[in-house]
Amino acid sequence: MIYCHKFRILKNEETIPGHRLMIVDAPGISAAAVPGQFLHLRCSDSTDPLLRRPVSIHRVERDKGLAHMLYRVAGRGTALLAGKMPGEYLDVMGPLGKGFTLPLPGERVAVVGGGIGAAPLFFLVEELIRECPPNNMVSFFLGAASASQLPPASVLHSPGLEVHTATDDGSAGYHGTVTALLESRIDSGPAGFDRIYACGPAPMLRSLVRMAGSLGIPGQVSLEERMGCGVGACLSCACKIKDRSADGFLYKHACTDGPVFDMREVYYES
Amino acid sequence: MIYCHKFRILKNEETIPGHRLMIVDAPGISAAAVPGQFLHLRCSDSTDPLLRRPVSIHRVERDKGLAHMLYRVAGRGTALLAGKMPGEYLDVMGPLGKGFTLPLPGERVAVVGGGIGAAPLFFLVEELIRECPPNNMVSFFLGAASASQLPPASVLHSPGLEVHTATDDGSAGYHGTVTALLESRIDSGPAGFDRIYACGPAPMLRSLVRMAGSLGIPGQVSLEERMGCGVGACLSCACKIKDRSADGFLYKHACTDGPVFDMREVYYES
Amino acid sequence: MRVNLAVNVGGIIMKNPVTTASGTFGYGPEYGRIIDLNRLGAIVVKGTTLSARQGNPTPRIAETPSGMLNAIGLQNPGVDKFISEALPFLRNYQLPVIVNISGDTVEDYHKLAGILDRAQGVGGIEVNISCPNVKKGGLQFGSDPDSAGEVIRAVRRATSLPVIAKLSPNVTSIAAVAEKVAEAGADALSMINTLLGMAIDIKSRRPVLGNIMGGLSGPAVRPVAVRAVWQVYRAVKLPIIGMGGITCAEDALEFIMAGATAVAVGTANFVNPRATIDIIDGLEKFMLENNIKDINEIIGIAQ
Amino acid sequence: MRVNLAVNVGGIIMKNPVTTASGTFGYGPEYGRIIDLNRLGAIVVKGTTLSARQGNPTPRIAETPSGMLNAIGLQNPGVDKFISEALPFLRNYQLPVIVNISGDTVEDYHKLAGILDRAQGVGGIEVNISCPNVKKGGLQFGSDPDSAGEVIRAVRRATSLPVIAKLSPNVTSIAAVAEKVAEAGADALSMINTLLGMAIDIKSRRPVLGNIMGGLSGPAVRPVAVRAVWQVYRAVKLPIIGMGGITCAEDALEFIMAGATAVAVGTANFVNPRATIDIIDGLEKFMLENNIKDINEIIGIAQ
Ligand SMILES: Cc1cc2nc3c(=O)[nH]c(=O)nc-3n(C[C@H](O)[C@H](O)[C@H](O)COP(=O)(O)OP(=O)(O)OC[C@H]3O[C@@H](n4cnc5c(N)ncnc54)[C@H](O)[C@@H]3O)c2cc1C
Ligand SMILES: Cc1cc2nc3c(=O)[nH]c(=O)nc-3n(C[C@H](O)[C@H](O)[C@H](O)COP(=O)(O)OP(=O)(O)OC[C@H]3O[C@@H](n4cnc5c(N)ncnc54)[C@H](O)[C@@H]3O)c2cc1C
Ligand SMILES: Cc1cc2nc3c(=O)[nH]c(=O)nc-3n(C[C@H](O)[C@H](O)[C@H](O)COP(=O)(O)O)c2cc1C
Ligand SMILES: Cc1cc2nc3c(=O)[nH]c(=O)nc-3n(C[C@H](O)[C@H](O)[C@H](O)COP(=O)(O)O)c2cc1C
Ligand code: FES
Ligand code: FES
Repeated sequence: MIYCHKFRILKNEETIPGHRLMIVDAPGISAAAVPGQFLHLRCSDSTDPLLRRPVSIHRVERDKGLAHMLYRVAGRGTALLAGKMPGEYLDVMGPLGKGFTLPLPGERVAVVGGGIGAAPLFFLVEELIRECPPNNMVSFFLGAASASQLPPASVLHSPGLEVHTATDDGSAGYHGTVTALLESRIDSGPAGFDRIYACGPAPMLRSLVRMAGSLGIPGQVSLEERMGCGVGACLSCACKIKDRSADGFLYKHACTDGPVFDMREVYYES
Repeated sequence: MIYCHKFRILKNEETIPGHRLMIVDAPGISAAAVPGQFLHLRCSDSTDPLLRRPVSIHRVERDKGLAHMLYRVAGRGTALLAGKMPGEYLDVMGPLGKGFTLPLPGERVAVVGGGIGAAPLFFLVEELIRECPPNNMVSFFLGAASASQLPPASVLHSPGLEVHTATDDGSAGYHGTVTALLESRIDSGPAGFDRIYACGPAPMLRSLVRMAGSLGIPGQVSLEERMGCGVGACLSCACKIKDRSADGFLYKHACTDGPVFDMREVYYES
Repeated sequence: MRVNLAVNVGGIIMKNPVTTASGTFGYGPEYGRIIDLNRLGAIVVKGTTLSARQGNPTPRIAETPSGMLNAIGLQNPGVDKFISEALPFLRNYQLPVIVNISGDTVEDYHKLAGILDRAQGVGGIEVNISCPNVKKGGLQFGSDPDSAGEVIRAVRRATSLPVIAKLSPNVTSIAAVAEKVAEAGADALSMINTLLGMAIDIKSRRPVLGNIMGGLSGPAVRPVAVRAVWQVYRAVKLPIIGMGGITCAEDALEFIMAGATAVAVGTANFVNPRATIDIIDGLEKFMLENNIKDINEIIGIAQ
Repeated sequence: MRVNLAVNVGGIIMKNPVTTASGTFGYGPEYGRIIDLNRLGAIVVKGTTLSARQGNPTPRIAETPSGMLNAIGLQNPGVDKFISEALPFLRNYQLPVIVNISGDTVEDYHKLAGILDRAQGVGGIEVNISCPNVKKGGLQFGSDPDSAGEVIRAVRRATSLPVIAKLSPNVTSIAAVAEKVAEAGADALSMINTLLGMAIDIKSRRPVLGNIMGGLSGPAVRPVAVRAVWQVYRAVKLPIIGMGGITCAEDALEFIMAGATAVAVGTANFVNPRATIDIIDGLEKFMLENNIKDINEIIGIAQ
């Protein structure tokens, strides 16, 4: 079931500078959604800007029928979103796409988010905590440019969860990229990870996929591409997926085949 | 001086059904404006709808530096205007166009407004009351479809002023058009009029111009045309004005040559 | 009052004049999860070629004022896979399936038409001689009236299915192309394909699209599309499927009054996945309100 | 840092690359009450013909998504009155005045150029072979490369002033037209004129514009215009004045990076009368922020 109509906005507030948390009253969506799926939002009734904007489901509160989105004000569309008031209605389409597949029982899991890429991982971590304890250890690695840009992970506190942070400027947690932080943890600790989930900027994902590949750790990444339809009809959100064809890849579509893909499938030019 | 920037909205309220009164804090405009001039409003920051919308200056409160507009919610642009809240800023350009020329001392004046065409005439009537008493008698004829659509003229009360109303359905005042009402007054009373000012739908103005012509009463009408620039640069707001050329008319421009034209100048196809 | 919305587009009987624009509606299942496909007058599927195509590098789309650029590059699994994998799903529905075809050579078009002629469940062939996003063929055929005629003649020879020629607005005279394809045996025309356009990212100082240029669609192009329908309606007697920026019933009526027998909804599907249904409902409402018994009464009425 | 914004458009020296699009800025005084005309790189005035023209019946404009249609029909007082009544005002300003001319025949263009050549205070002639809103001439010349060349040759013979050929996007190959007018002796090119379009009023069931068809301008057409500049920059070596939907410095930069030496602001003046000035300021700011010393460095940089 794909919902597509106007949902009431309950909250739309700045959380960390330049980022906002929006909560919509959408029982159907919150009941159906799985972590990694996204919503396709119409930011304006006008034809300019014309297209919808994809935003991940950040969290759900199933008991209250709420869906949360955490978004960065990046351009015109998200600026229009930022201007919406609680009580107004937002045209939401979703849930869309394929989400993350949960780990096997007992697997030690690393969840790695860079920048706003952390948004969908909160939902994943909550689901991991709910579905998998007490067998799975979950480590949530969060990276950002600086301390002020780190989304507060305190909402997630749970016995089975460890949260580690990294900042580019060293203003909080590890001084460096979140990938380097993960690597250092793997190197130093006796406990490696059996599975990695990640979302973040393309270069981060690329180095993470390489690292996981060389360590032989399986996992999934959520990719971003420009989207038109959000349902597989326009073929705009093409992602290169490994293939035995002459090209070495074929195009799959972030909106329906993804946005979550197996790390081993993602094709990167060398 | 043509102002063109964002002015603060102080009020934007429905007055009669489907019509709103907007007041902006615009001291420069209210000081400079003359009756019959208009403002050119940008209804949205988006490029859709793209063009400005011309709206007459309904009244000014010079002492408080305020400009009033009375507008009918006609389509997309005016609907967007209707959605603006007090405290928001509106991009206003003006005052634009040529206004009405005041009567000679002692002239008996008829001011005739049909529908939303009455909007600019309130400013005119107030100016007539202020500038011309006690020598000029002013009769304000207001026509509308029905009683609920008549803009309240009570704001104008003044010893030298008579207000007459007409409605198409007879729900208030004279049962018939405002032109027929004026005609009946001229026929019945001993006191004719020395000058007529009018604004309203094209067919009303046309019959009024014909009537005034046959009675030999001079006057002015305010015409409406689609506008691009509002300053005479695009030549879109062309109005046919009598001329000795072969065509019998030439095009003048509502935004700069008008919107107020001498009744005797307006060219109508026969 | 009961109103008739059914139209006949060159032998394709549509229960209402609303179909989908090729490449904006996939193969049916994509939007079939949101709307009831059976309500559509017809469905036009994504452009199909003889063999599979990967399509262009990303970014494949860019947003522009009231429009979008696309350079998908005809990604598709090839006609055989289309027939074996996509067509069976569509056979479950009671509506004409129109297959949009593209080729590098006249021979390709001929072959494609022959293959589709033999496939079960194809209601018509839309011949794309106007795609701006592929290196060979495509727009090249559509920009020259004679080559356009040649392609349509080749298709005509290969099939008895209704043949719709899809015209490009990127020409000096769309009416001249329409005349040639009419002579060549087209049963209907569809227009417009996208306008050739591009956008530049001033930060990277590079074109936004992976393919550099792309096709402009959406409300921005509507005035150009309405004009094309108006001009072609006067030039040839064939039924026209009008498209280009249609978002609502009012837009669809502009095309119909300009001379279109049917309309296709493209980019608007991305914005409002229920656009086609809203338009069908809106057309019916307009007819009831304006006492129009048969939609055919108002085709070309503005002429 | 001081940055250089000056450009040379076929012999016209502009202190910055921003001018006005013909027909959207009158003759100067209209916007001169709102902005300081001396800040402009140049001014291009309303289209001028040999004798006075009344122009088309109203409505002359219609709003469309992110754009507008116009069918003004070249209303103007004729070249003699232009010289005696409009030009003196412009002589007070320190900026090149470019006169946009239109004719019914090649001879008309020749005569107009000769008259303007002798007038004092004309900095260049922009030859409009692309107006969609007049019955004769206009677009007819612009749609055929050879006729376009013929018009430019006639103008070239009549004047030593810089000659700018204004090209239409309503052609199959704008580069082919550009090549011919370059051969014919044009010093520069300007593009694009409006796209041929129309709108229908579904209530009256009639075309909205008095003239039926009109020219589409505004942000909606920008992708088409950027593409035209990009293509022509590759085809000929002449400087280009780019226009079509420019509203802000970012838009202007798209054109410059695509290959335009200068840009003209049209429809945007109606929305923001200070658009030209905002763009000039914005270009300077961009250059300072990006350490670009000379605007000429980034002309065509996206190619
Ligand atoms: C599956 C998916 C999930 C996402 N989840 C989130 C999220 O949870 N929080 C969040 O802040 N952002 C998320 N994004 C990115 C978000 O979609 C963009 O930031 C947003 O579209 C920018 O729109 P704009 O109008 O503000 O920016 P503009 O730059 O003005 O947008 C111009 C065009 O580019 C597209 N675009 C721009 N940036 C991106 C991008 N990074 N990815 C895809 N399209 C883009 C826009 O959709 C629009 O069509 C997600 C993207 C995808 C594909
Ligand atoms: C000099 C002048 C003064 C005016 N004063 C007033 C006033 O005081 N109060 C008031 O309610 N209305 C006034 N109008 C009419 C007002 O401009 C239109 O109602 C308004 O532009 C409609 O815009 P829209 O987007 O709501 O309607 P739409 O129909 O969506 O507009 C579409 C386009 O048509 C134009 N248009 C539509 N109707 C008119 C019209 N009647 N005149 C000119 N252009 C039109 C719009 O500007 C726009 O470009 C005046 C018009 C003029 C020319
Ligand atoms: C993403 C996308 C893909 C398209 N693919 C095709 C195609 O494969 N074949 C074709 O003939 N037209 C294709 N088109 C053009 C549309 O069918 C249609 O002609 C055009 O988009 C104008 O209509 P619109 O403005 O309603 O979108 C495509 C358009 C878009 C936006
Ligand atoms: C109202 C109007 C009048 C125009 N008149 C002329 C003209 O007289 N001569 C000409 O060459 N172009 C004319 N044009 C075209 C513009 O100069 C310009 O090429 C076109 O509008 C695209 O630019 P824009 O999108 O910035 O408006 C006119 C455009 C408009 C909107
Ligand atoms: S967004 Fe249309 S296919 Fe993915
Ligand atoms: S609105 Fe442009 S000339 Fe009057």
